[in-house]
Amino acid sequence: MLVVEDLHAGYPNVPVVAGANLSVGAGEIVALFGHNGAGKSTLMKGLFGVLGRCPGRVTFDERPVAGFSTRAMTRLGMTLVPQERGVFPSLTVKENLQMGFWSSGVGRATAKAEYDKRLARALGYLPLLEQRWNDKVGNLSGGQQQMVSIGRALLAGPSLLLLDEPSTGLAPNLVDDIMALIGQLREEEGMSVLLVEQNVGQALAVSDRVYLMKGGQIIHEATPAELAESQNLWALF
Amino acid sequence: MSALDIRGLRKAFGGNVIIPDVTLELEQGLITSLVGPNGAGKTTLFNLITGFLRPDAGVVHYKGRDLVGLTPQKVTRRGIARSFQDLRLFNDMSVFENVLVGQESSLSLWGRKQHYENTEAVLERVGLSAQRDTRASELSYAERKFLNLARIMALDVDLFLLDEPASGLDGPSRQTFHALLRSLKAEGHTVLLIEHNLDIVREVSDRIAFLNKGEVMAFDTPDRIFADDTLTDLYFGTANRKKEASACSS
Amino acid sequence: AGDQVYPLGALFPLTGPNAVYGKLFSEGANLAVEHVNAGDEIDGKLKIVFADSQALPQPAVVGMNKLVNVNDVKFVLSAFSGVSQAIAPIGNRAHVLMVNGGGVSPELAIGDYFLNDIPLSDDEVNAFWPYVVNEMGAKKIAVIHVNDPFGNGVNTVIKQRCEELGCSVVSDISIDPSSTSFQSEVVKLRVSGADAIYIASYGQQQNVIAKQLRDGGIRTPLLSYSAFGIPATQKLDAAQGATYTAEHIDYDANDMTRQFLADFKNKYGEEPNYYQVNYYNAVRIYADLIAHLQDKGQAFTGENLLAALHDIGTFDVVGGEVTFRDDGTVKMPIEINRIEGGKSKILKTVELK
Amino acid sequence: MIVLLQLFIEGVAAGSLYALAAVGFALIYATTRTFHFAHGATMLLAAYAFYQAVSVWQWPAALAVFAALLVAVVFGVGVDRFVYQPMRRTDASFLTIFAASFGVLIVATNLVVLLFGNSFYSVNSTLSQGFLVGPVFLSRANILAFVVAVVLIFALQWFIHATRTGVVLRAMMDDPALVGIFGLGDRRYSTIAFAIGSALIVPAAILTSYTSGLQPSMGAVITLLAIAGAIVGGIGNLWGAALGGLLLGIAENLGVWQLSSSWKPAITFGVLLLFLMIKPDGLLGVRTRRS
Amino acid sequence: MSAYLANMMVLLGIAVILASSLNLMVGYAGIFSVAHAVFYGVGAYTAAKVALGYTDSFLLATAAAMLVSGAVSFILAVPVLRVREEYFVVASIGFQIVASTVFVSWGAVTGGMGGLAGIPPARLLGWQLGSPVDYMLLTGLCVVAVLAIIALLVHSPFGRALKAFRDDEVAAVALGKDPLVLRVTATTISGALAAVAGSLYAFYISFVNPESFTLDYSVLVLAMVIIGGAGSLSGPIIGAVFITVFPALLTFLAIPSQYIGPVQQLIYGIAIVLLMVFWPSGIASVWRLLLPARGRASTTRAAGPSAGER
Ligand SMILES: Nc1ncnc2c1ncn2[C@@H]1O[C@H](COP(=O)(O)OP(=O)(O)OP(=O)(O)O)[C@@H](O)[C@H]1O
Ligand SMILES: Nc1ncnc2c1ncn2[C@@H]1O[C@H](COP(=O)(O)OP(=O)(O)OP(=O)(O)O)[C@@H](O)[C@H]1O
Ligand SMILES: [Mg+2]
Ligand SMILES: [Mg+2]
Repeated sequence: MLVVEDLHAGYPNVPVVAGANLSVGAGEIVALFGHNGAGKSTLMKGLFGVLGRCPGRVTFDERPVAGFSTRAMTRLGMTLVPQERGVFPSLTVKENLQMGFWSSGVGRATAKAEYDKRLARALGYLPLLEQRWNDKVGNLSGGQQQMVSIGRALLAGPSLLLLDEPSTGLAPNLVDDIMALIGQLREEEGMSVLLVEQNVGQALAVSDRVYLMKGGQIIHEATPAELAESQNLWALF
Repeated sequence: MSALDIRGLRKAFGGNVIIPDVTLELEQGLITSLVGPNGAGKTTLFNLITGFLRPDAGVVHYKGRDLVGLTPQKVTRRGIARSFQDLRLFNDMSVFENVLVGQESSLSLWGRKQHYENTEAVLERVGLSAQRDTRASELSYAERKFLNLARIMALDVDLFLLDEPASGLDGPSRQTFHALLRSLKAEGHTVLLIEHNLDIVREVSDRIAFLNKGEVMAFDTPDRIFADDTLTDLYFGTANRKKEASACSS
Repeated sequence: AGDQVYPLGALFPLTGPNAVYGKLFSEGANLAVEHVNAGDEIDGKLKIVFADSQALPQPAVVGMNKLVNVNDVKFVLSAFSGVSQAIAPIGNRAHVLMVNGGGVSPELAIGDYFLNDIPLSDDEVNAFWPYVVNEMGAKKIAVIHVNDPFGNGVNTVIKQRCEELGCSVVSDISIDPSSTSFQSEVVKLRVSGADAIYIASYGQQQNVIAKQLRDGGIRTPLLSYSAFGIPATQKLDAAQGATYTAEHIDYDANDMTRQFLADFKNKYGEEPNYYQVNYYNAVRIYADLIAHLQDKGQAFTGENLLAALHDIGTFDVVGGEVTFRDDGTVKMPIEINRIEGGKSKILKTVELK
Repeated sequence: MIVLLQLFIEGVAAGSLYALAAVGFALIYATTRTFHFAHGATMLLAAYAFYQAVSVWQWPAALAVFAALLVAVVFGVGVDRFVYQPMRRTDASFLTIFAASFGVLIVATNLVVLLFGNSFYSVNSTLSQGFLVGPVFLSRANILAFVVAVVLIFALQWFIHATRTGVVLRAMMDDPALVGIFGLGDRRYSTIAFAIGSALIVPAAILTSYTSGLQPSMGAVITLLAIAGAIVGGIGNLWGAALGGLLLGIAENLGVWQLSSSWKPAITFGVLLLFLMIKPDGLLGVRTRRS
Repeated sequence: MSAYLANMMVLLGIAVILASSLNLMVGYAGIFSVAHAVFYGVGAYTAAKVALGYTDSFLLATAAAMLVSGAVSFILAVPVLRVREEYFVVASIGFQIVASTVFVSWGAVTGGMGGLAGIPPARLLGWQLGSPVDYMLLTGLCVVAVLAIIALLVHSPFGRALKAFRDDEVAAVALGKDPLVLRVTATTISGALAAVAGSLYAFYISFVNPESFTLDYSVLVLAMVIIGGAGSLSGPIIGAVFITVFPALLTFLAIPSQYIGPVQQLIYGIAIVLLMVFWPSGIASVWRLLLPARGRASTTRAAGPSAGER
């Protein structure tokens, strides 16, 4: 589904990711672990086109997409939940979610039905959003805003979801819910997920494969089971 | 002896009562964790204590004086320092300056040696000595979080209010963080900590205040709080009840 | 003629909204330099050093300092009241002769090294007012004037004159020299009930005022002074029928005048107006002063130029003879004009006592 | 009393045009964080284009209006594309963009001076004239200004709340970079914001060429009024900007009732200053920042 | 020619003082003021009044100018306390326009548009100034003094506190800093220093009127700070040189006289735009561009918040 080869990404004057390789198969949940500053967020942003044209190859559904804009990426079915600032504070909850739906470029004909379907599912997991439907997101608490950010991504109806530390600021029970949601989306929709988490335990429980990242490079690939056993790897990490 | 005594604090936003009535007494020299669901009013409570918001009713007693109505800068000068959920560093200043600036008197023309030395010491403690001349905006996320701590640790205060200081930190960084908290406690400081990560809460806190819908539902030692089924249902989630999450995260 | 060069400074608005005037002034001065350099009145050549005043005092002072300190001129052509008032102390201190042929504020009667070869507006108003009150029958006057030395000066003179002649100033509106929108002023003028409106502005602004007055439904006769004599105003629809004063020039006064008229038309393809005449004359006076110094074998200094001015007394110039009064002003006949069909028509010429 | 009423009417007319300018500026500023100091240059160029088309080339008025609109939109969008967008990509600060914008205003103003000279132009038409209704004098241009402003401002409000593009534009007001991350393409919307904002100043350009007439310095004047209106209204609030512009127009005209006209600018901006002291976040502005 | 150069240098020195003192507000305190010409003007008028009415002593006149101008900037500081950033830009524009009108309309004191003319040449501790070269030396002394004061300030705890406020006001407050005291002090000092330039100007040109102290000039001084690079000591100096010298250089272009003005301005405008697009952190940062790493300014946040990633 997603194949990233030799990707270099960074900021003006600050190279961060130096030649990363990874892949996410269809219907697969892949976790990306690493220390703070390892370059996980940068890698996500780089492959998604947020940082402009990055050197390297990115293929999505067998199509080379390196250098595509985020707009093109989103239309192809990828979406990102960024680590910080994922919402528009002066828009209402409703409008924030709508933005997600619009970005996917669903044709007018099926729009209404599709919207209702995605909305129902998102609200099913994040019932708070319905209670605060017409409130300005800026008046929500930190964790509530994070829910809006995730809800918005669900409305984009992606086939590949990039989640950058979705549990930040969320109460533990909600983190559980989010992890369960990820699993269910894969089951029902065949959605693929690339997940960055510091809550290693909970992330491991849902993921099929794991990459470890350090100093801007992917240093290891493993299954959750291998990882749980190998003390060496933990030490290294 | 109580370090901070909050009585009958109340706050509403446009008719929406967010905090109906909070009464809480912090014990001197202990680390108290403030936990609760998202939107429970934790950050709002911090804002009320530190003068960023004005309560509709209630008193905040600190060292025998009521803090209500004081400006934030006055609250800090009385000896309460806080950090923010969204960091708020001085991005165009160096790490050293970030820490130094809070200690100095703003109207003086010459820096004091004692402040410089203290700054060096604090940077050493949080492990940022090597980055002392880096601009704050160029730090990595974890470094930024530690700088955020360093900035208020350098102040001459007794009570620290920390809003999710460890969120997003990786395993080793959390260990550093724990150590820092313990050393603060060892020096006799009082800490009120907002935190969602249960491992951290369990490991560092002497007391836990459980806040829900703007009310303190429970205030007790960690053991007893974690044993309470109603609270766990409300907040901790099923996964945590079944297994020990801490096994994997370090 | 020898190759000694006698510089003279010209502090004109070369850029900005009043550059129109700068162009007029330069035409007169340039022609005079040509005539002097072609003739043998003086031993040597004249050369103009231009400096851009933008018609504003501040750039003018900078320009004046440069002319005096850097170009070392002893004679400067000035224009505009604010400019003239600002540079006069510098010229007086540095002993540099200054001649103004454009500004008409009554406060320009400064004297010493500062001369005007244009009648000041108190002369214009004095000559105009009997006509306004008696022949036009305007008893209630409204004045709209710029808030600068010229505008405030004219306003004061009008008030005095009105008192003497039994008319009253019913509305007196001062405006910012840079403003261009006069809707609220028009409202005030409309309700003032004036029989005539005197516009004391210059350049584009006077055109804007005239247009907005007419657009605002005000049909009251417009009055003004010599600034109205520029082509842009004469061609303006809203200015048709306006009455204004200016110095009167007898274009058949002497040989120099006839020669000037012919060469001017030849060179610029237009009839000259009094601004061009004034600056032509100023340069001719400069040449006369230099010739006088050369005759007497005196050094070329500002003091000697001023002494020569007093020695000579009366100068033969375009339009006849001029003599400067002690306060540096001149006496000239004033004409009253009306703009009709895009041209000015002389209604009357007034000789002042 | 009639003077006051008359002055009020003039104030409303002037204020209507300021309101349009202010709303345009506010839209651009809020969505793209561009302190578009050259907003007045758009009006300047549109006005001279209109004059050239209608008076020199003698085009029919409708065509000339279209020409003015085209010039305004092309200029606004062009400046965004070639000056502001490259700057925003490098994270330029408020001040840097301000300086660049100031440069653009200088360029546009002097271009006009080179092409048209410093002279005063105005378009002749009965539009600038008026008639008496009882004791009150009404000018056609004033009525038109008011009607056009009301229609356009309401249309914009509808657009921004009821359409998809509108919601995204409001999202831009919060965080343009995030709109990009969401996959909606922030550049497209910045172009749309500049196009709408620039088009909104065209009525002011056209009506001014009938009434006050044209001169090169008017760009700077309208920029100041637009900015002042937008800020008085409260950043990010388009209703506020409209109200702010209107208030400035009224204050400016009523202010000279008793005071000398040379105090006019001082009155306008003095009111503004007082206002900011009483309501530091603007008329309808709210602080959404949380601490 | 030397008189011409001296003339240039005096005007340049005045611009340097203005830009550097404004930088204290814009670059360090994050207060975007477009009213600096007011303080310059108040300084110039005060010095002129003192010189015309009491004494030609430069020191006394300048001291008076700084005192009065400091007091006036204290008045501006009242809105400073309440509004920030964009709002302050507009508040300061308002202040500038009101002040300009007062300069024009308070004829009894300022002489209105006619201004105050005939200011006597300055005297400094028995040294009677006369030629442009004398004034150049005096200006040089003043520039050195003002820059020394500013350098001392920005490296002091006071300067650090200002920068903290510029970067994040809420956090600075949480560290116990008082915005009121800091902002008022910065604004007052900045205004008082601008008055030094005003006093120099009044004595040198020997004439003051409202035209020198307009909004246009305030914008120009702000442009000097930004173009040079806000928040550094060298930035405003370089900006002042650029804005003062560049137009003078353009006069050497062979352009038909009626086009000189607009063409100069046009080139000047284009230069500003290009500079800002390609060197957004100001000319002062050009050295950094010459260093090995090809750097397209990521470190351009001279002051105020930026739009991109944080
Ligand atoms: N906007 C930026 N400009 C310059 N450098 C940056 C920027 N953002 C991040 N960096 C640097 O890039 C490096 C990698 O950052 P990144 O955010 O990708 O790490 P991460 O693995 O996501 O860490 P975390 O777990 O803390 O989110 C860090 O050293 C950081 O300092
Ligand atoms: N300025 C405001 N206006 C309206 N409602 C507000 C405002 N600030 C906070 N609230 C509401 O108050 C409630 C408590 O918010 P607060 O930020 O204190 O929560 P919190 O406990 O810190 O949650 P989290 O763990 O998610 O950060 C939320 O429901 C929020 O929507
Ligand atoms: Mg990250
Ligand atoms: Mg919170």
